[in-house]
Amino acid sequence: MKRYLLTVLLAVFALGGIGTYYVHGAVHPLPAYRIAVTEGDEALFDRLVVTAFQSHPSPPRQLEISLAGSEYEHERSVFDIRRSIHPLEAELGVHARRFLRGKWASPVNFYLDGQTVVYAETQDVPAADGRADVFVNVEMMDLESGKRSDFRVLLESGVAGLWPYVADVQRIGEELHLFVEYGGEYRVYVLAMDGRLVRMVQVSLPPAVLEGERDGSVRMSLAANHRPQDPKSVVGILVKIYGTREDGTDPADGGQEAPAGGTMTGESAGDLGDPPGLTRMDAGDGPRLQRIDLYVYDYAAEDVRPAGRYELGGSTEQWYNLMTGRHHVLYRYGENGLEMLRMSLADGGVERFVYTAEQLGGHPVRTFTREGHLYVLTHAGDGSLEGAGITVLDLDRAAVAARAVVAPANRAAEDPAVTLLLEDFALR
Amino acid sequence: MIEIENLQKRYFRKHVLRGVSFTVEPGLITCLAGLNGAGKSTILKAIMGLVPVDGGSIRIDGRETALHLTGNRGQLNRYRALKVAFIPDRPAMPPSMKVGEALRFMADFYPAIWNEEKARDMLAFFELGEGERLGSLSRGTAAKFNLVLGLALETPYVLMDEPFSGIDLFSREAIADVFSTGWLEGRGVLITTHEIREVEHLIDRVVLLKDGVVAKTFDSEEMRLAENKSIVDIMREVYRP
Amino acid sequence: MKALLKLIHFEVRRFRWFLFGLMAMTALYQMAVTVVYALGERALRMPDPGRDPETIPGPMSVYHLLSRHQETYALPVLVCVVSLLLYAFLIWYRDWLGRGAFIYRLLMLPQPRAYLYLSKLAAMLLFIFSLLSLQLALLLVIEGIFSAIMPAEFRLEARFADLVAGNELIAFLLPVSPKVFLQYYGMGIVLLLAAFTAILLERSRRPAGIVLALAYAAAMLVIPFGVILAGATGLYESMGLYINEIMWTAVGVWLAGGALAAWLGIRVLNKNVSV
Amino acid sequence: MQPDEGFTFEFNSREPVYLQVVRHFKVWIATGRLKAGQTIPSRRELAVLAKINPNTAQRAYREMEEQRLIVTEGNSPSRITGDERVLRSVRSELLEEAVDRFLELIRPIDVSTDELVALVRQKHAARNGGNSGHD
Repeated sequence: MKRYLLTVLLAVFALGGIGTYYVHGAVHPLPAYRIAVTEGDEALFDRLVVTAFQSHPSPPRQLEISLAGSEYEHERSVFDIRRSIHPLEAELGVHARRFLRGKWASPVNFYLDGQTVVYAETQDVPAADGRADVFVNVEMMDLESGKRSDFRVLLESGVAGLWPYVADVQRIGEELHLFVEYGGEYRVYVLAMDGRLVRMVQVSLPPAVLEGERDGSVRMSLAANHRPQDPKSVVGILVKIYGTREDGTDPADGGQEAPAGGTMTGESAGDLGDPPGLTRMDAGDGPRLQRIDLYVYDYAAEDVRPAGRYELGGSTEQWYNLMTGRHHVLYRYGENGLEMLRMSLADGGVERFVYTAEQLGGHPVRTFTREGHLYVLTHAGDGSLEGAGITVLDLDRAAVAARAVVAPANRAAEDPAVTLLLEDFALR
Repeated sequence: MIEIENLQKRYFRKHVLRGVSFTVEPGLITCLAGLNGAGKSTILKAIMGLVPVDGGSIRIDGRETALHLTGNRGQLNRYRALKVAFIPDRPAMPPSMKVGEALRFMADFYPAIWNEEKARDMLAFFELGEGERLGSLSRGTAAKFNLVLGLALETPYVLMDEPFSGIDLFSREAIADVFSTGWLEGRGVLITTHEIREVEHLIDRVVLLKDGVVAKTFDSEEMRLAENKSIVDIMREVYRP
Repeated sequence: MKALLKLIHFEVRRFRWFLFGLMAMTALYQMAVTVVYALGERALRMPDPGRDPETIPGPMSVYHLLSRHQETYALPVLVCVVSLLLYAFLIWYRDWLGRGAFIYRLLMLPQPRAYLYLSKLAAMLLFIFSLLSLQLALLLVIEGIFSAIMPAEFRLEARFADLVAGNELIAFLLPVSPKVFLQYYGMGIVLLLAAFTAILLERSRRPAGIVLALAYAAAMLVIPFGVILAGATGLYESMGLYINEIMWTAVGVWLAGGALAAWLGIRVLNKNVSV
Repeated sequence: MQPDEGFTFEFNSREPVYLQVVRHFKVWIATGRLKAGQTIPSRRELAVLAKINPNTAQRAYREMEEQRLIVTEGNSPSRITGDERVLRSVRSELLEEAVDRFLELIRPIDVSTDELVALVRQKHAARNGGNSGHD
């Protein structure tokens, strides 16, 4: 061995140094955290991941915190490319992988009723003159047997400059109803189960709405759905009205009466003052949102009807919305808390709820909605763990469903000099 | 016995060896002669597995060693190295090494067949010092040292590639003297040279290469006895059109 | 096995002065600049009646010193990295192209030629890891120098992980997570194997071998990195692959690439390489 | 038998080297430089001395043994034979061989035996000076 002293010493030096480094690292870990559920159902946080920055006096390090604990950005595998898993994978059971392979992740293209899953996706086939034929590819599977069938139907031919896409899929009896966004308007294609196009229903909104959309004073969008793949009877259409037209007429009224019960009933869970300074964005310059009319397309009636109206009085804030089943919800949030308007789909009545930062457990930083729940990420604003957590609101009950906090998971995280800034959160 | 059979080698487009066959017998000094570029060195390198050949077979004491006919296994190299010592036309050692270091290298890597005593004898015979760097040796001295590295290995066969080329008269004489010594006795020697006169009294057999094949193989003493011709006479007959 | 150790030792000895040179250069340079910078920072904080106390900077840790002078501290590391990258090629070519034509001797040694391949690989890894180890030791030295120069009242403590994080290049070379370290250097070894194999391919078919070697090298760069990049761009999702499938594909491609490189390299060394 | 004693070998390249070695030995025997019973170098030493390959030295010794010029008993070194008849025949053989070659050379020149003998006597006397006649 003595002859190889140089090599042996070099190897000992190399491995010893690097080994000591990692052993030291294991003995003195970086601060670690976890999500601790303090109230409500832990399952609501199952796939929740909070992104945060931890810093000492020294460099900020990005990390992700979940129920299982925290993982630093720099600990992530080189091969880990972190894409979300398909939201429907769990629901489709044993045949999920085979059926989902190669399909868009968006659940709006799916219909799922416990027996069958249907997937529909438009496909443009360009023709020589720059126009395109629009087909829809439909694939179905029996959840029990895994038996699959598929067909392809020509929806429109010779279409120019449009990108029609499927926004909702329903199966009603022996018919498939495809709600398609078709260049600023909506159409429903009704297909027989054997792949025949039975009929097309034009979703007819008042002409004033369409006109307003053309001149920019009105914007249309589909209401967000908490479970787009579920069977449903209606599709919500939001008509956002910004100011009035030059001739003074209401751009979107279309001569219809305001829906019954369209007045706002205040029911504050807390008081933010009026108007509550919630908005995180700089108010002022953006277009002023006067009101939102909610229309619903009814699959059974194959017709559209107004469902209610939110009066927003020239709001410049960012509003988020969600259909929850019996309700449609509109909400915004800011440093001080969260304001929520809830419309009953039955009668169009609107209730207002306000949650202060105190009630939420901290200042809201981010929100998202999922499955009839509104998730609010809160923090203290000063990098401490005080107030850092997630509050989940049940939108139908308009009540706090669950609450979790970001808690230290090792000694290093309890060091008061360590700060943690919550950045964002999402379900994986 | 080293049996070369139907050896083929192409370099790019040039067909250098077109089916060369001959044998190297134990105890005999065989000289591989040919004009420049006839592929003499290539044959020696091929025997050592230093260049792949395109066809043919190379058997060393019965075992096939041609790279293209043998598997991807490591034992072959050892077998070959213990059977055959190759003395290339330069020492094939880093120039920064000292003579003594190079000897230690050989002793270290060939523990089974390195004859330290022989190496010392040859070093004394050639009057070489251990402290000199290989890079600073003259060509003649380097060639002598090269011989030491190869011949101190107790192998049944020795291959020498142009041991006399480009060196001074006295070094050539000293190297030629090696052929008279016991250092080569009993071993099968294959030597290439284009300075045949240097060794014509020393070699037992001659293999003449021409146009990529063996033009003539003969025993030099038999040839003198039977036809009263010198090696050079035969070479003239073969190579003069 | 003993023969392999001998060969490794031989390769280490051949490079030792250059390695010690790199080590000495890195050590002296980083220590010297630390002295200069630390003295400068101390001077800024010393009470001076002529200066407004408002302008006196607050306390600092050695992390700040390192992160403020990124390029300065990275320079010798970069020199080491580039030297070793070049030597990965030189470790073979010096034997072929050097005056001694040492490759004759190496190929003839009475051992499997695979040992040559492995010894050069092991020697390269020893050089890499000993330089990394030296850098770790130097960070401690730097901290010591800083602590010795900077009075305690101006000094903040720093965790060792932060010292490493202070310089981006050093942080990259010595990732905090051992898992990532293994992945980086695992990939590095695969690339090193690929480089070795490309060199041997070039050496086995002259003059056409260079084309073969370049084609091989290109494939070995494009395919393994392509798998990762394509994963990051979401290409696989449109192909219908799931995340863990993509991950295992990438891991598989890298492992297969490394295995193929080693197998091909040793095979070429055994059967095709030409002096 | 050492090199400084003047035992040098010179070879031409058209005759077998081993036969040339044998001839060298015969000359030294005929001229008395090698005496009956004298030990001669081993094959190895001869190879070094003559700068020939040991195989050739071996062959020369075998040839000399066959011609009974040398004898080897067991492991002891070879020596020049003590057999006077053999030694004498060496001398006459060399002479005859030389004369044969001489005659072969002059055959193209048309010369009578008497003229030849006279010329030989004259040249021989001139070379050997006053010693002629005392042998």
